[in-house]
Amino acid sequence: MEFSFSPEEQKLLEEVRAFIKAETTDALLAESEELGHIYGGKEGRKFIKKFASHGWLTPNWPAEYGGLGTSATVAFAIREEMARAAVPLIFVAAHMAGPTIMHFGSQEMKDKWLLPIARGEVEFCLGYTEPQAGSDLAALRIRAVDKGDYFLLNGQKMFNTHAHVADYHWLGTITDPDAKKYRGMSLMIVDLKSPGIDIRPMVTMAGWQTNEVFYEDVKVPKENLVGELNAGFFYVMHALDYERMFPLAIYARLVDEVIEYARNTTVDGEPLARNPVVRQKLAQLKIEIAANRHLYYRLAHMLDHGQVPNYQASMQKLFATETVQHITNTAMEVLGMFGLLKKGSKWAVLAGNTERYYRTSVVETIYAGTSEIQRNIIALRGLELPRK
Amino acid sequence: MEFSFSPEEQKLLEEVRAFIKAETTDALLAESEELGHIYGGKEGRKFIKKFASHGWLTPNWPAEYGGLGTSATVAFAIREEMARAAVPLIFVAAHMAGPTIMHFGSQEMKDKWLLPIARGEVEFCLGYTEPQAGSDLAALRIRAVDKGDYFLLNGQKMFNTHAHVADYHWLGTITDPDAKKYRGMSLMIVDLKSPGIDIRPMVTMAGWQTNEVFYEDVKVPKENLVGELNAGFFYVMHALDYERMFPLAIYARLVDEVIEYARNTTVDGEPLARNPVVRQKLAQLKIEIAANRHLYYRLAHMLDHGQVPNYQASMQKLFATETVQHITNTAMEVLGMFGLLKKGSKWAVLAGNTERYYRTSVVETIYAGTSEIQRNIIALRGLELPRK
Amino acid sequence: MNYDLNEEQKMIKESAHRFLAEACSSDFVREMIEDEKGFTPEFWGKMAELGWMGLPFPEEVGGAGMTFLDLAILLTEMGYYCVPGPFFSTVVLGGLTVLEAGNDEQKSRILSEVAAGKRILTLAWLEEGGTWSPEGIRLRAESRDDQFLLSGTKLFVPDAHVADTIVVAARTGDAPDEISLFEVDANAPGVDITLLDTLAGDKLCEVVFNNVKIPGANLLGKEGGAWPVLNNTLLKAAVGKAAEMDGGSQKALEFAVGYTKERVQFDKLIGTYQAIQHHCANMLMYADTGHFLMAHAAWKIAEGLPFEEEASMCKAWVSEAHRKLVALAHQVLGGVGFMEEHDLQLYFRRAKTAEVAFGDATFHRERVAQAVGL
Amino acid sequence: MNYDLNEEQKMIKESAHRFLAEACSSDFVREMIEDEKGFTPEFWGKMAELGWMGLPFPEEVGGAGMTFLDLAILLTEMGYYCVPGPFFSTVVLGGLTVLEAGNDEQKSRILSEVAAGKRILTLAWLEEGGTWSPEGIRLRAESRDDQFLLSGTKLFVPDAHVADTIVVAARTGDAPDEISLFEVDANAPGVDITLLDTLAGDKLCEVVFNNVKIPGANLLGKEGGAWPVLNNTLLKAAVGKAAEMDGGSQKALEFAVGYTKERVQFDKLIGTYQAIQHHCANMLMYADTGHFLMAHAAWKIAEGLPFEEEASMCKAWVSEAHRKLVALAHQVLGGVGFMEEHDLQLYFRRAKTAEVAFGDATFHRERVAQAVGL
Repeated sequence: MEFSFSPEEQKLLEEVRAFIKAETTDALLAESEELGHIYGGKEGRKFIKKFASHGWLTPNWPAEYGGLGTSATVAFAIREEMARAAVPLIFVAAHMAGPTIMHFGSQEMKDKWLLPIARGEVEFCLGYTEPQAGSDLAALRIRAVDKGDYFLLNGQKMFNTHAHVADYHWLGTITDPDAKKYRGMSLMIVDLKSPGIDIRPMVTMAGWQTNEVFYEDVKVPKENLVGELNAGFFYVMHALDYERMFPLAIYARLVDEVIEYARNTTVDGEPLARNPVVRQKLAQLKIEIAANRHLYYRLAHMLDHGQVPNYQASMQKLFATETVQHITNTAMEVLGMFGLLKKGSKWAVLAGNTERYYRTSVVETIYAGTSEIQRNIIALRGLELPRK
Repeated sequence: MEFSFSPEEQKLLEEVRAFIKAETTDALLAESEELGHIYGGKEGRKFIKKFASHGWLTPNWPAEYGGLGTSATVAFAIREEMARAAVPLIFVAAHMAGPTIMHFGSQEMKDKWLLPIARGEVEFCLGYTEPQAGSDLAALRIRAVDKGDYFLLNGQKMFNTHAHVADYHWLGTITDPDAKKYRGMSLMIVDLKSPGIDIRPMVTMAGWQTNEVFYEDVKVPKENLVGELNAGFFYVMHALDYERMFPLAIYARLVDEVIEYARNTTVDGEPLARNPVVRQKLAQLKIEIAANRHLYYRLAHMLDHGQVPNYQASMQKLFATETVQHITNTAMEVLGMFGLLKKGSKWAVLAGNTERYYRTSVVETIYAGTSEIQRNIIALRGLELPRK
Repeated sequence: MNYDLNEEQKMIKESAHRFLAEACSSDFVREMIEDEKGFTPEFWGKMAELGWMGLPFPEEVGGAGMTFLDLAILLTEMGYYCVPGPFFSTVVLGGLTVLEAGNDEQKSRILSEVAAGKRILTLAWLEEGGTWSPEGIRLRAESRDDQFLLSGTKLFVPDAHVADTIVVAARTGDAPDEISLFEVDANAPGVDITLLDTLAGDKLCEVVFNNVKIPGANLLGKEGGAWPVLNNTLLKAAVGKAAEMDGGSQKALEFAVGYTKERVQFDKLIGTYQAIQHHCANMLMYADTGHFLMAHAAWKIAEGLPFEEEASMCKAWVSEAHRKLVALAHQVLGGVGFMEEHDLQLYFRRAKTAEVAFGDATFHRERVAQAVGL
Repeated sequence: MNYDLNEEQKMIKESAHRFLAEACSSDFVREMIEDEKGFTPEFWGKMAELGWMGLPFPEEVGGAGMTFLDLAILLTEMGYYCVPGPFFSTVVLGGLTVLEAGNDEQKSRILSEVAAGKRILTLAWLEEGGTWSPEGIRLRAESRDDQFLLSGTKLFVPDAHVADTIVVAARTGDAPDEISLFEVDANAPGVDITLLDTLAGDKLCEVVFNNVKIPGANLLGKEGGAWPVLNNTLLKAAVGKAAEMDGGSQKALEFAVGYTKERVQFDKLIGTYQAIQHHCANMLMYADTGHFLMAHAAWKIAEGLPFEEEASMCKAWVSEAHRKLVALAHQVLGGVGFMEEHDLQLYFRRAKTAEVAFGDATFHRERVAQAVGL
């Protein structure tokens, strides 16, 4: 066992940290906050291209596809650093679509997409969820009909976050409606500027936008099919084991800010930080953050040792997101009435972030597999409890 | 709404309290502790007969059957008092079998059993659970075969607490093995001294005894069948709504004792009672006890208003037993190392009760319907969530 | 023991339910969150017509002479519908304080106008460095001739920006609890009110007093003796807030339970999944326990019995139970409930606001500890 | 970053697993709970033969020169099998203290005998009114000529009744942390040992010292300077206890998961019920997080890095997580698990004992608070 980074890893991470510190401008942060994520706006795209030029967007990819050939651990650590700097985007292109293309895509597809992805030039958005298909991905209805040189798509997606700023849709679509569940779905890459696509905003209670995406007679070139026809469900499931990684750091930083606040704030004549109940609560959060960090780096360890994370990925997602809600709620408790004040309000503390994070955190235990689904996976896959 | 007892109710309760105070001798308490419950031993039987002679064992029964015709509220309040006095037995005869006989028994059965029950002269024990039938009562296997003038019983019961000290078994048995589930079970009263009954102790981790009961060619007179043949499951379910009532008071008293302990104990130079974290924990227990008391008296209220408790009984059982475990665990936390000491050990505090209650409390969320079953009932019956 | 509402309470509940279903739609609630004032004169007038403004005040001053428990029933319905506007500030915070602290002239003058819907009140007690303790009140009222001079800043004063009268808790001596209450004209020179921007879009204000002159006659109650009154009001307000949460719990429960009966995943209604069933069971348990603890405290207040312990038990429990209940509703509703468009978010915002208001769970557990002899 | 055991650790784990499966049956464990001594010389001798007694001590004194992490791996297996006897007292409490505080002569003399299985140690630090703070140590060691005179009562001293040597923390001055450590012969005149009766049937003792004479040479370390050493030992012991709980968690998880695959209710294996699945998922989450926090703290100790924060994080988390895990196992096993006959109760008893030992969750969270700058 070994709980520290190697000297080379540390050196690389220091460079990343220095870069982030220098390049995370107020303009970038403001834009990211407005959009809800770093990618999409002018500042974000600029930042990411520069960042990616060091190979840091896809550090564990082979050099031929724009990576540095590092360990997965480094990739995880870089993402932790980004999150801590409040630019915590999970890049659909670099971190979800890219690895699937690398595993299952044709050589043509790899050649066409991987370098631009690694360079941060293109960004995808996930196109899985539909109104009737949330946790249950097998309930997809959107149809892609084979028209010879192209697929013709009709249907609707929902909760497709990022669609209004991304370039391509990483789309799950039914290609064989007569097949048994899970056997008639394919993955394809769709240019979001294609005629027939209508993206409509859905506003979340956190303030940021997700989207409904309507497809009406949208043509998708055959070459944009990922891997085999009707194998999409398998690819998605496979990818999930790689995708679920929640570095938590922006929320971890909130805890540090609240600790600092507690040290500097006197309530009823006593510094908050001397209040034993407050101390217990904040210490507990630090412990949960430490526990999550282990669940997180275990995933990297597994990848670096040729193992495929399985229930371990579900556990990390579950634990991280429940920790997130514990963090935001505790922060609100410590701040008391001041926690209720929004960014920009007179008397707001900690830049009003707590209130905003508190609202955002509601979705954490819901998106990308609810806590209930994750617990099912842990029991069934991790402990092999009986299905029937 | 009204959250106090009427003057007449208060008067009666004061008499009960005075009686309990006078009659709860050390000998009785020692015997009860040894047996795990008040009934069965010499002291217990003596106490109960005297207690019952006032009508207090079955206060809400009509006078003709040995009751006082009081409200259910009074019956609940008396049981709360008994529990607080550390003689917290739920009498199977008076509180489970009796009401069912009153509702569904023949006139002959009522005449034969109700008065002796009300007088505390006979005690039953529950005979539901079998090795394969715990939560799932429909899985009973014990068979009663109709032999003309009697039933012939063969089979095995398990976890039948009280069987070694009670007089009669309140037995659920299969009378029609070909019937659909729930339709072939009957209830009967079986003399535990009948030839062919073998009672074997099962020792619990709390130290007290429950039992396996083996039936081999046991003859049960036909007149001991309760109500209709094959209607047993219905009676049991019906009775459950009346039976689930958990006054909590012996554990509630433990909280008061721990509060007293905290006031009188200095740790690291500070009285425990001044420790803000301890204060939070103990206050929380008092709140949960108050909440449980409402769930408890709501059941009495419903009975007194001609309603049948339904999910409300499940909720009270669930909440009470989770509170119990919260109480015993918190008490252990407050006592620290001293909580580990058993009754009789040098340096034991609070008579070593905490350690014992902590072990006993494990079964609370399991027996008489697990917490999982109670939550199912609340959802399905209380909120009418879909079954299919 | 009786857990049923009486006939009068049932009437209050049903008529409020009917009226608010009509008058207080989700659209209206959302509009009022955006609206700077946070209510409309029409809506206010209709509530006054129904007699709500005077409900807990004696008939002599134009009130309905009903009890705090009756008021709590009404607040429950208001919570169910997320009623906007300064009702709570006026009737609970300002009104009950005046009723307890004021002399006959003050009560008659102020409360009759309140009951008629013609005067909006609020109460200013919190300041920067304090929660709910007499020590936290530092704003000074200096006695000068026949007047008092107020200087200082109050925070989180609900609805001050639309209030006619602000009841202000101010320090009139150096002993920890030398606190006095004053009737202050919200439009008096030197009173400067700034609306704060909050999670729930409720209208909390900063109120700055710059040498505001208060006539001596505006002292409410005995000089330096206001802490017990203020403490009582805030405890009652805590119970009143728990009543609102009780209503909110009912609504959130309805959202969740309704959804379990229509949403299908993996070919089954989600209500058939045990995890969802248990979430809903826990919600109902939170709702029922919260309801009873609230009703018990409100009943004690109504009966004129000591209510400190029950009030703090109620607020400690409901603060957390209600938040957890709403969180479970979110978990059941999934992505749909996270959308701005769904009303559940309104309840989420109010749940946290109500949790903090008048002392959170930790605060009230400490009070319970005191009450049970710790 | 590496979450795998190294080859040596895997060997320790596997050989311990094999040996204990044979030598430490449930019957043996139950017998030792009833047994007054709590272990047998045969069992002790076999463990010594395997080199366990000297595992963390340097080779110069007959030890194996392995790390604290290696020791933690062994303790995990011991926890899995509920190993009885004074191993923890001897090697962790007594041994590591002597290793850190003792001079060369003391280390060589005491630890070589420990490594050979010929000397049993324990550590006496708790007293009636204290937990784990220097102020809690009131037992006095008076310097008299070339001796020290010990008077006072130590409580909850594990295995003192079978120990050869008791390492005693005593007060040698009035400043709060003027604490010294002494090597005390357990059979010395004036040492009076009474076995206490405990939840887990582990052997905790009262040890009364009546003017016990200690040669000056038996001072371990600097007079008055023992607190940092003692504090370190107790933190290491906390991590070691968490390692035992780690093993206990594995066992309880196996009990529960095994039962879900055989027990049928309502015509289905109970493992198919979502409520049971989620209980088991939570158990695994507690087990994995506990394991990592324990391993991290043990690794820090092994590497000679500062470990206060990680050790307290570990003990705070595992104390509660392990108890909750065992409670979930009980819930899954139902009535069967409540029977004395089922081994789960052994783990239940040990879980609570381990939770309290060397500081419970509240205690260690407070330490974490200090470590993170609160």
